[in-house]
Amino acid sequence: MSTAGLLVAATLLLPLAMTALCVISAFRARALSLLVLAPIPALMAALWAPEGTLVFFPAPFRMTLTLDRPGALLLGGAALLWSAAGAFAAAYMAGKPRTAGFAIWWLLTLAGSLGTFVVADIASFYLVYGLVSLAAFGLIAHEQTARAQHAGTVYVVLALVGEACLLLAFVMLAAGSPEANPLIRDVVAKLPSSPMRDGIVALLILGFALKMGLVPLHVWLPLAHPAAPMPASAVLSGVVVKAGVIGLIRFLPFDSGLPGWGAVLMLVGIVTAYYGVIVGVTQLRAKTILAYSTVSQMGLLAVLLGISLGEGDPGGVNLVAYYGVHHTLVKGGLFLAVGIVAATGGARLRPVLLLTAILALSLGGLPLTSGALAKLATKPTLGYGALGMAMSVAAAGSTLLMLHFIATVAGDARGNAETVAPASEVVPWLVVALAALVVPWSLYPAVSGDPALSALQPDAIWKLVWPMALGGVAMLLLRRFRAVSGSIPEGDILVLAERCGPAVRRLGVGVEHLDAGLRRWPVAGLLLLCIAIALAGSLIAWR
Amino acid sequence: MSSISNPATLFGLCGAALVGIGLFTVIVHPGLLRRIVGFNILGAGIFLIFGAVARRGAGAGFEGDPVPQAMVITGIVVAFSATALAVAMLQRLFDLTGRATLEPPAPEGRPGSET
Amino acid sequence: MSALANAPFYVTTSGGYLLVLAIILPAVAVLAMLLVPPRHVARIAFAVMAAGLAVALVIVAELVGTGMALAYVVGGWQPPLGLALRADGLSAAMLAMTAVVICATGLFARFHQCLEPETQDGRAATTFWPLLMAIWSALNAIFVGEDLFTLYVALELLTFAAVPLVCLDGRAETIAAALRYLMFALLGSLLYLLGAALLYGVFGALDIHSLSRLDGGAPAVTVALGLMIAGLLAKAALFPLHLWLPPAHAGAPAAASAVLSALVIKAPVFLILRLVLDVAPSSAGPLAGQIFIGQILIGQILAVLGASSILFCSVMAFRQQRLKLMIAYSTVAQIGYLFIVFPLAAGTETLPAWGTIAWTGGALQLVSHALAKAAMFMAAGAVAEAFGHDRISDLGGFGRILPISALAFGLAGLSLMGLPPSGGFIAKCLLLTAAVTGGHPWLAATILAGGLLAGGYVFRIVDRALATPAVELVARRPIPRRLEAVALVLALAAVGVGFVPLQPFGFLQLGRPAVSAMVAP
Amino acid sequence: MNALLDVVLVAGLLALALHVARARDDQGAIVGFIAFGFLLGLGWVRLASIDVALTEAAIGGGVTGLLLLRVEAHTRDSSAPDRTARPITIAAAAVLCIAVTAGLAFVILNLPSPPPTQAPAAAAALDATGLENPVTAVLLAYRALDTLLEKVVLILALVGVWSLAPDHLWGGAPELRPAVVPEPLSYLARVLPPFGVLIAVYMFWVGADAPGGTFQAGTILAAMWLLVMLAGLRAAPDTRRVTLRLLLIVGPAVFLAVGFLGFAMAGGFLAYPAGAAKPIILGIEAALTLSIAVTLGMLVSGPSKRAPTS
Repeated sequence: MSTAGLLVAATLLLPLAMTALCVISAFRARALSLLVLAPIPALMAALWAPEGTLVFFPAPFRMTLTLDRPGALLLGGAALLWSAAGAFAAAYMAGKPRTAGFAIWWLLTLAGSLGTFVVADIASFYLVYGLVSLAAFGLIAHEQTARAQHAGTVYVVLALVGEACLLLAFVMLAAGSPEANPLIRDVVAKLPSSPMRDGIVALLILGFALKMGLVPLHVWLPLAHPAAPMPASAVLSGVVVKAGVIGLIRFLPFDSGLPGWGAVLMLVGIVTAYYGVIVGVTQLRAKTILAYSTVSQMGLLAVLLGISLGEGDPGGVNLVAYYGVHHTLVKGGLFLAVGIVAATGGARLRPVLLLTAILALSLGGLPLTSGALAKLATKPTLGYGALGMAMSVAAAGSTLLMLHFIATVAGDARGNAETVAPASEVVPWLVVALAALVVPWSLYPAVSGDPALSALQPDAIWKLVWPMALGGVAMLLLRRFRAVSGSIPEGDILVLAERCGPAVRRLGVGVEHLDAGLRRWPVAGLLLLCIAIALAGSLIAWR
Repeated sequence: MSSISNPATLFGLCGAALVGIGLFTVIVHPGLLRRIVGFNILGAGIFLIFGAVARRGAGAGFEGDPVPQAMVITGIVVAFSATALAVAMLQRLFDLTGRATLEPPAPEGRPGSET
Repeated sequence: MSALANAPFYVTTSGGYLLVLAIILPAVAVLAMLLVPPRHVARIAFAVMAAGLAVALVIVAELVGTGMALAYVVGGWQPPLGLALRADGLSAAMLAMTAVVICATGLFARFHQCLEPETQDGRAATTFWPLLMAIWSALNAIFVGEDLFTLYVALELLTFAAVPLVCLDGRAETIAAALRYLMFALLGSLLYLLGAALLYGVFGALDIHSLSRLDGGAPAVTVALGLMIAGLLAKAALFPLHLWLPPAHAGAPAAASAVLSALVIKAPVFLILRLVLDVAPSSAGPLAGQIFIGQILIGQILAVLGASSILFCSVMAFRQQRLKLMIAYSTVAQIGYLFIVFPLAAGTETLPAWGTIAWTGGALQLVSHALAKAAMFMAAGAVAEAFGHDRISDLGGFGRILPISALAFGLAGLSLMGLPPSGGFIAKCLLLTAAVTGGHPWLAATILAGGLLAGGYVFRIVDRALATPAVELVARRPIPRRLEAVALVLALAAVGVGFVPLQPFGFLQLGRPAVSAMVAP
Repeated sequence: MNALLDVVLVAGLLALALHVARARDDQGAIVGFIAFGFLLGLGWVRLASIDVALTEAAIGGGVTGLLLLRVEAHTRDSSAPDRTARPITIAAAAVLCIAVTAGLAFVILNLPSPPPTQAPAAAAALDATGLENPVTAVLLAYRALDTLLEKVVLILALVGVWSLAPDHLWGGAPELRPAVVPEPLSYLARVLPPFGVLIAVYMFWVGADAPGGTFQAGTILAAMWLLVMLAGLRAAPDTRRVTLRLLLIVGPAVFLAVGFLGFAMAGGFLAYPAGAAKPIILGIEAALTLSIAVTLGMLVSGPSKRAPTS
């Protein structure tokens, strides 16, 4: 195995090995401080492993890893955030109870999350996807408050539903393949000609949209992301949702294209992009606002994916990955910022808030930031017609939402005591923030095909500024309507779904009654005779 | 179609009827002791069917096929073991609860109740 | 009869005597245990467990080595007059699984008994061992027996060993549960015996090989099979015949529950499999190119029952307030998967049932459920022992006091939910693939819904394990690590089964006719 | 004439079975069942199965009846209301049971002709065993494994019954003697046993060649022992007594030992060396008879009622 191969393999193996080492109590006690190291091989692999590296694990592990362009992009961004958030967690969680358990769930989620970017075969994808989905429960429910419990429950239910959809889709995909565990790209190549194509694609979109948080499957996200401890929120909202993105990138047939399904994805994406903003501005808690912002941003990614799928443009996924990296770093940085701001007061507050604001507005496309680059890079794809306009307005919405976020954070920090956040928290945050601002510049030429300086042209800047101005105006208007704030509960339509609770409970009670009836001796005896007669009778009838 | 006057067929049919009566007793009767007796009637019916089969298989100088006859003997022993075990459990249950039924005294149909 | 039919089918093979040992060794232990003083009983058990495990492993090795089924003609009397024993791939897998679970249970029971030295030589502790050995003997006899009447005696042996285990603690509720179990099982075995009587009346033979070759044209065969399968269903506690299982399995001591849920109910399922595949009227058989309609009809009825079992009892498991009752209902639900195999594994002209992926999936489900369920009951036993109760709502935070048990429960739950990497995942994946490719959308939906519901009830417990209760949970007594470790080892084994290849598994086809051409490499 | 007898027998059996199903009190039902057992014995004579007839009369009517009567007397003052099933249940059960009976009758009337049988094969193999009674040959030679397992079943049932004793009485003796021993019982218990033992030995001895055999003999011995214990002439032994345990397992143990010796001497498990089959089988039967007698006696006696001595 080459060095590159080893690096790719270590991406998955190091966090798993660290989890296993937690059996030793001495290691367990220090696990928290070592979290920062776990994603290092992934980072190195993303930086140095050549594209197309393939790694085969020996039997009986039936696992194949690969590194392609979008995978490497997302892997790099994710690894960076995981590492920085790990360092942040070491400081943030220190002294709190149950850190060992937190570290174990963290490592498992990390392994699964990074794994989704590199595995190449179907069974392993399901494995790592299941790992990231279920281990995240441990992070969400970690604080054990009533909110966290509720969020965890909702999350698990939906995650399991998503898993079931994907399992069925994967089985249908693999059913036509001679191999029991084929490579993803092989089965996806045959997908357009599969007789079960539409069913498979529908299930895939359903399963992955659940993870991304596309409307109306987003309900868990505004509950779950804020419920976790600060660093965990950062990775959940920054990285874990990308498991859905990489899933769609890997499993949809971008080479041949599916116009109908592309349109569906695009439509869902537009609705999600606006929906996230509209509900987000009514929210009162900073972390919840960020979560709704994630919903909105994932809608944007879905639009990009939909266009690529509709046009059969495999290059489009690189753009998606690029936008994903930008969102990973910025959103991670913002969640950490909430933690930093909460721990900062007095004179230090101002620079902290300034950096937070820059990061936040980056999501709206603030010139010179990664958001600007991401928006510019996607402009040609979105076009300049109605769709492009719609997305520009969505960017205005993002600006509005982020202004709302800044206002909320600043308001929360007003009463802070004169304190300084510890350096061990500030440094990781600065690293993420810096990376969020710098890394996209280095990737821009490769992804967009334009030199980086083209982003500084006046017309490019104008394309970015007018939506932001629009967002600013909207913010002013919003301030007038105070009734709006807090009018929609977290998880919005989930509240409607939970109205069905009593009905479900009644069904459960009904099942219990039926069970009690069936388990009475004479009833069971009669049923036994019925079954015997039915078995004998069915055969006689056939004769 | 065998003649009914043939003892094998006649006792076979008797066995069939005994199976029905035994099943009825076992299923319908709430008293555990009566159910145990019902099991024995059911078993007797089954053994009679074995006996009818054995009688039909007479040949080679034997008045019946010895294999099913031996099976009946084994079966009777097993059935007796079952009866003995059930009776002992019934007695213990009675000693502990004063009941000789599995149904609780409360009205039936309560969820979670051991009916 | 043709010349071929006159050549004996059963020929004692070189390793055939191992089959006799597998049945007889535990029976010898039962007799020896009656004679020795109580304090030596467990020693005999451990000696026999070591020997029995070795025998099971040697049988598997022999089968793999020769690639042929093991057979033994007892006393040299050829069937149908005499009796034969035979182990093909599936039987050998069952033997090995049984040996592993029995040995683990033995260790668990011993560690558990050591917790209370004053009752170690008492009634319950001493009686446990002969019952365990008798269960082992009966299971082995069922897995290798070839004569339907021998199988009847073995089934009864199994019942008479299992029933006293249920009420070993001597409480009134468990005696009531055991009595209900005994009576329903008796009803089942009498129906089975009735069917056997009719089959003998038609064929004059009861060995499976003779029956499989004879023309199943007579209506008597269908009536007989209906009675036998229904009787076995009662013993397997498939919905809606599960009245006895939840109280019996939940009331038994932990070690006993593990054996009952993991192994005892698998025996009737195994026999149904043999009846449907080997005895059910295949009239002209595969050679004439006919699909076995009789099997298909039986298969569909069984699948409907299995699917209802999965859905209904999963919901019931979710609704339970007691941990052990929840696990017991989960057993009924998981048994359902073994019955939806029948339509999925329907063979065709070129591919016999045992060459299908559904067959492999069913066998894997059987094995992985046995391991996972035993682990779960043991973990629940450790929990009940530590806190003195198993009310789920009052177990908040038990994971911090019993981390190994919680881990074992979680890993075993992984297998029940069908999540990777675990045996349950491979099994359900294969079954799902078979359902999708075979055009059974409802069964596919059932498998998925069953997985979801299992996820629900497993997560309910995992959530409790991780919870921080308002009142700190306090263990009544410390639980030794080794007790919990047994559960963990079984749970890890259930996960380890997940590493078998994702394809029809050649070993399970050994000793089945017409497989030489289609054994997957 | 014989046909008429058969019809009367069958009618009697069905009437008694219906009586058992419908009787108001358990005692009446059990008395009916005992009568049923003896009638059934006659039925087996008419089916030319004297071996089974003897077993049925001894077990079905005799020992089972005793067992049931004892438990009925014990649980008679059961205060639980005797709830009867709902009419709908009764109707459904009646319909289904009639359907099962009809199905069985259909099958029985349509059994193949000529009937398949193992009689010729059993007869042909009889010489190798040296026995005359083919049923004994089936039980102890052709299908010896079934019989062996059945003995384990019997012992296991006893283990199960014993396990029902309360913890502090475990290992003690069961109690059969009623509070007041009726004089006739006491008298019978003094007079009958010698004859019983004689009959048992005879039955065991002829079993190899004529109807009768180990199980029938064992049952009669058990009945005599029970009679003695019921009359209070001898107390039941402690269940943990080593002599008792030895007697319990000697039969199956000898059976197993012969089975294993078969590996060495006759080329297989449970195979008998040519020529020596009959004496070996007789030896097994002797040991089994003892064990069966003790097992049956203890099964009827039930779990311990007294604390173990010493």
